[in-house]
Amino acid sequence: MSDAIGLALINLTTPAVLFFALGIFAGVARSDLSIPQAVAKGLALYLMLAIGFKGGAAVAEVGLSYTLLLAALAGVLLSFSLPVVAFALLRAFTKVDRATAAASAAHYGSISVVTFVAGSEFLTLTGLVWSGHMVAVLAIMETPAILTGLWLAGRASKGPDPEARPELIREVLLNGSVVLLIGAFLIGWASGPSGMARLDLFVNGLFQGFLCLFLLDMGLVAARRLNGARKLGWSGAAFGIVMPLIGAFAALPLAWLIGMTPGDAAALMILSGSASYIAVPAAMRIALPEADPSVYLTLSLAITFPFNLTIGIPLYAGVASAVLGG
Amino acid sequence: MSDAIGLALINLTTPAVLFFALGIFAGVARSDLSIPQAVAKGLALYLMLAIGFKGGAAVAEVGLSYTLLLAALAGVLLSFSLPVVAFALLRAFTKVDRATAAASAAHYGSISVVTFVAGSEFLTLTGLVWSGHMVAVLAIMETPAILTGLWLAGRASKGPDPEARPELIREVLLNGSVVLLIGAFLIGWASGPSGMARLDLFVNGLFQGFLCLFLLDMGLVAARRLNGARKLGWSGAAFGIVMPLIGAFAALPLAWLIGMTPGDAAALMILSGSASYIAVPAAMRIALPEADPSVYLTLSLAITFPFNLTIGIPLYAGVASAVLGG
Amino acid sequence: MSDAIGLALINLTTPAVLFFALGIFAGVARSDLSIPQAVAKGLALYLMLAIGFKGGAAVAEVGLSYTLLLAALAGVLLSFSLPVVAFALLRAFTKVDRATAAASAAHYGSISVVTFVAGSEFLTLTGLVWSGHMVAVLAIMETPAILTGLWLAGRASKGPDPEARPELIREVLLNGSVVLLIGAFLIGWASGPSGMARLDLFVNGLFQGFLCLFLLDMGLVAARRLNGARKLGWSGAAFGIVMPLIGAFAALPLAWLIGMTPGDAAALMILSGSASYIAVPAAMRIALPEADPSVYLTLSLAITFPFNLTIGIPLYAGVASAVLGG
Amino acid sequence: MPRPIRKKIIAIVEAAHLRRLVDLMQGCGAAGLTVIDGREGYGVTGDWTREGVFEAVEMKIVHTVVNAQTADAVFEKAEVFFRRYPGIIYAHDVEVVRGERF
Amino acid sequence: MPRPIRKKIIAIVEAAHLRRLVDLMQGCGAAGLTVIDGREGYGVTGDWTREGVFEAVEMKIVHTVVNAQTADAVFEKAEVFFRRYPGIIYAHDVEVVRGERF
Amino acid sequence: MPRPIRKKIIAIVEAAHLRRLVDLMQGCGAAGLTVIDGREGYGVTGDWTREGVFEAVEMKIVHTVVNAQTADAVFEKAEVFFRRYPGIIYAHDVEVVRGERF
Ligand SMILES: Nc1ncnc2c1ncn2[C@@H]1O[C@H](COP(=O)(O)O)[C@@H](O)[C@H]1O
Ligand SMILES: Nc1ncnc2c1ncn2[C@@H]1O[C@H](COP(=O)(O)O)[C@@H](O)[C@H]1O
Ligand SMILES: Nc1ncnc2c1ncn2[C@@H]1O[C@H](COP(=O)(O)O)[C@@H](O)[C@H]1O
Ligand code: NA
Ligand code: NA
Ligand code: NA
Repeated sequence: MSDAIGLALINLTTPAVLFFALGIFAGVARSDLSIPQAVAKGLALYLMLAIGFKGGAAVAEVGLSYTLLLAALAGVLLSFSLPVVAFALLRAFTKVDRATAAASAAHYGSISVVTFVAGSEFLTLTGLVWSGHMVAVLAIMETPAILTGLWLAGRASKGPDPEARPELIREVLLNGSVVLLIGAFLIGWASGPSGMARLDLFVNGLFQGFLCLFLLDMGLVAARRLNGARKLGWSGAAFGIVMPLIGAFAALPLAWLIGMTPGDAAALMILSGSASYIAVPAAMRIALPEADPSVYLTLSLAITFPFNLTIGIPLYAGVASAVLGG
Repeated sequence: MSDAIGLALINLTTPAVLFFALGIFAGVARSDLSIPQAVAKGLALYLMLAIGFKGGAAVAEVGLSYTLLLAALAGVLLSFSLPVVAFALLRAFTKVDRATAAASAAHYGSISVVTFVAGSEFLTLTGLVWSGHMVAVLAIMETPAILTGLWLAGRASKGPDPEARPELIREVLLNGSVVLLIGAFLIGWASGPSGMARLDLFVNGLFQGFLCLFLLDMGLVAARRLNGARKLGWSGAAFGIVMPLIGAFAALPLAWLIGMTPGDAAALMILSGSASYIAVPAAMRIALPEADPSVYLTLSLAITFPFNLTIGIPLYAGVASAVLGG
Repeated sequence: MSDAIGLALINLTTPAVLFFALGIFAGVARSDLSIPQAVAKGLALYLMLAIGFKGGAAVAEVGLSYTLLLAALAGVLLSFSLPVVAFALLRAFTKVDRATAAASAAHYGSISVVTFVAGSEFLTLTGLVWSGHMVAVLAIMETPAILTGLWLAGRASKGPDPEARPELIREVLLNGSVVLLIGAFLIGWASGPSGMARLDLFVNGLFQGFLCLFLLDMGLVAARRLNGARKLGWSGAAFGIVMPLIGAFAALPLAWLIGMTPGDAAALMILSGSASYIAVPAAMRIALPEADPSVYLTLSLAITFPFNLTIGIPLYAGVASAVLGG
Repeated sequence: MPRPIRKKIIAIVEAAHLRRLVDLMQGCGAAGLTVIDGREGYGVTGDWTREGVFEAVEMKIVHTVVNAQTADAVFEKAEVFFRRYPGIIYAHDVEVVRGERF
Repeated sequence: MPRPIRKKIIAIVEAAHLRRLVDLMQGCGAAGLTVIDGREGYGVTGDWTREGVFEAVEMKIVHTVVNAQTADAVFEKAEVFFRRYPGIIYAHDVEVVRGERF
Repeated sequence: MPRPIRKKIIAIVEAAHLRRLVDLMQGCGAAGLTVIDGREGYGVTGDWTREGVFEAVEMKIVHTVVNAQTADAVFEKAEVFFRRYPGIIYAHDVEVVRGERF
């Protein structure tokens, strides 16, 4: 117990989390602090490139085992199925319409790269070792949830515009963040230790700094989204906290079943508990324009992300190492 | 004497100052060299984050003493009072109207972050130790001058638009650069040496490089502002050089009075001698639209900043260590 | 022979080349991966600043010899004369009109900074030492080709708009990339080893990483330009591969004549074989609006650049060290 | 000398649906078209601003100068389009040179 | 079929005063509004360009399509506004669809 | 109260030729002018988009509100300009306040 609190405190005083808090403060206080969009996108590209490359380089060092396959299967299963749970909860306990509920549900099956990035830094900080191949799992989990979301929506609404279909398919298969993550992973793998030697400073030395700057921006954006929270009501806000817990704890038995290490299990819990805010919203705008983006963006950015960043990550790590660490 | 010239020469051959000169050259020669605005803003955010964090981390290491309080008091006093001097000089010796004189005066009470950044690098280079808490003083000095400026203007002009008041107050209290500087300072303090260990490469290793790139942009911008110098006339241009000297040398007795180290005294002189070019212009556009921005931006960016960067900084450092170094 | 293949393979598995390939893939597959223009420009500025500074710092260390003069003369000669060859080939074997042929030809006399950057990294990787002053040669070679291109065009078309002349002259003499390269070179030289010590992490530690990100963007842009390749036809595409070979191999005897080291000879071959895609297109848009930009941009960006990056660089390096390596 | 009159059509559309609107206009015969980035705004479906990494809800401004016949075709199809997607479309007359271009 | 006619109002305003102009328009009943970044320009108070870190003197372009009544209200208030602040405001008729939106 | 009528001229021009077009307009007496960045587009000379490091083929949107006389002068010169360079120019009437400014 006190251990868990210790972990949580360590997490809360990392510069990255504190810069997120600073962003939230500045946004809520309506300071004119702002980060140009091009810079925010550049930082996001950097984080994806770096985490992908590092994952691949780690795989190049320890080799790939069949555990990646099992982990990927678990990830895909979670990504496909969690939206069903999320949809049921949203329809049962909140007043959001079917299309919006389906779109929101898809976010919770998918993952958030930055949550994973922050989480993996936390794991490393606390000595929990995770495998590089979890980065591939991260990329693989991004999009299955979109299909479930569309299926949930399609049973009622008019469904996606047929003319939007080619674009939608491209969005699902060739989403920029998936392409960059997988690409950087493969490059890290292919170029191995010698590649890592040349990019070490870039992908490791700078990582914390760029993450701080990016989280400052996330805080600013999340704060502006908080206005949308009123529309959600208490039940909606509660969903944004309960659903990541469900996602994370649904991952635990799977992780145990396939014999994951505590570190990998914690990583899978973090992925499963996180909610997308890049790939899925983009696909949902294309496919389900009826769904209200202020609902799903507020849920994902302004409620679930801060929850995971501050409480979720240390909690999942603590549980994973308590349950599987023995 | 030869020592001072030696210092000045060291300063003039640092890459940062040379890149500023390159920017001035490219701008004056009307080269198409240019730095995207988003990149310039990103660099400014980086510099503020880094200097704030480093200051806080330094405080975490050596502890906070009551000297911060005294330094802050001195800073606030200077920020409040220097605009009165500046205003009187501008009205006496130049032809600028009252509103423009008041707005310009406010710039000279406030501070320039980049001047401080360049100055602090110079101090470190020449072995003059300055305290991390001077970063807090920097942030505290940003805005008092705005109030004096408004008071000076208000006695004559119609004064700020009442509908602009809420925005103006926010600008004064929650100006982006103040929030980021203070926030990063507190984060550096809170996360201490372990935080510093993780961000070291980012806030220290890259600092010089990003500063060079930023100063290149400052040079380009300043060069374009030089056109505005004709409007100022000789007396106006002279003001842009005399006023920083007055500001810096007004800080010296205060520094002596409160027993500052030579390094801190030099830092206070640099702050006091520098003129704002982000926070104050923004506030002045809101509060005093009658004031001519081409006057105060030219003064601050194209005259005072280059003067301080090349001559002022080594001069103040030399004087502080000669007078207080004994 | 097997050595050359070995070199080529080393080149093809460097992260930088692989990220370029990733960009090409994402672009061709029409992924929505994209890099904000401001970030791309910021990266280009960084690469020019860093390569210029490193070159100057190297010169500061080993001193400048008359060989720079000879190398510069060779470079200027190549830059002036290669467009004549290119123009003749384009007019003889493709159907592009005179203005477009002249504009394209100018690109091949000039140089590509990123090709040089990637090439110099490759040389360093394979142990071929090149002199810092080749960076000055790079900058000097940028613009003579523009004059030849205009002369080739002027004999037929109406020639540049007289009102565009001042702008054109500025573009030739004060082109942003030339100013930054030469400026950073001089700064690196002036600030010497002590300057290098302070910027080391920035210009060396980060170099590979920023180059990867930039090449990812180059890949995306090149892929979109590939559409234009159809317009070129087979003969046009072949020109894009034959011409760099001609350029590179024209540099070899000159390099031998002036007694260059194998490393410097390889660098000169890379320069001579590369085609401009920043300075020259900008000048050509101003001077020859009749020339079709989709022809010269496709040639330079989508054919010659990828060829040089993957095959040309190791080939030139292999040949230079075989022929001159003693 | 009176200049020829054409129609300028302006549409404001979400980035996520831009590609389709451009195709629609090109399909109706628009010989040229220019897109501009929006910065911020509000409408009946709420407000938005350019920020962060998520672009899909930002608005783009599409404008095309066309002849009357193309304008009618665009309007007809766009009405259906904007029944489903957020945004607006409107038009007005403009005087042009080189009227045969449009 | 003739399309309903509304007024499009365009204002060019300094970034420093944008927020207030938007509030003014919204206060007059504008149901929607879009802001665009300017790049550079000049006017009676001098010239400007987007550069460096200082944004307050950059210009933003605000545009809103409204009915005639709202247009009059906006113009009345904006005239006072632009007497003090740099920038211009002007309007013209446009044909719209879904006229009830404006 | 009827508002004074002026002409708004809009030109779309390549970044490489922007400076000259602005000078041309200023030379004709335009008292103010605003430039906006384009994002993407197509026309008879092909398509373009803002990307990479090469800016010269991007389009800028220039707009200026002027009196009728200045408008004629601009059109006359611009017609020659756009015969050589890619882009378009067109105009329409607008209602303004402070009519003496233009
Ligand atoms: N009347 C209007 N005038 C200008 N822009 C509008 C107007 N109505 C809507 N918009 C723009 O179109 C976007 C979507 O509109 P809406 O479908 O009303 O939410 C808004 O966020 C505005 O940027
Ligand atoms: N006649 C005009 N046409 C287009 N834009 C203008 C005009 N007059 C002023 N502007 C824009 O509004 C800004 C401020 O105008 P001013 O108040 O005249 O200095 C200028 O810098 C231009 O960007
Ligand atoms: N009819 C049009 N409507 C709107 N923009 C156009 C039109 N024609 C051309 N443009 C813009 O002007 C650029 C150059 O046009 P063009 O000279 O036709 O290639 C195009 O790429 C478009 O951005
Ligand atoms: Na999830
Ligand atoms: Na000061
Ligand atoms: Na060449």
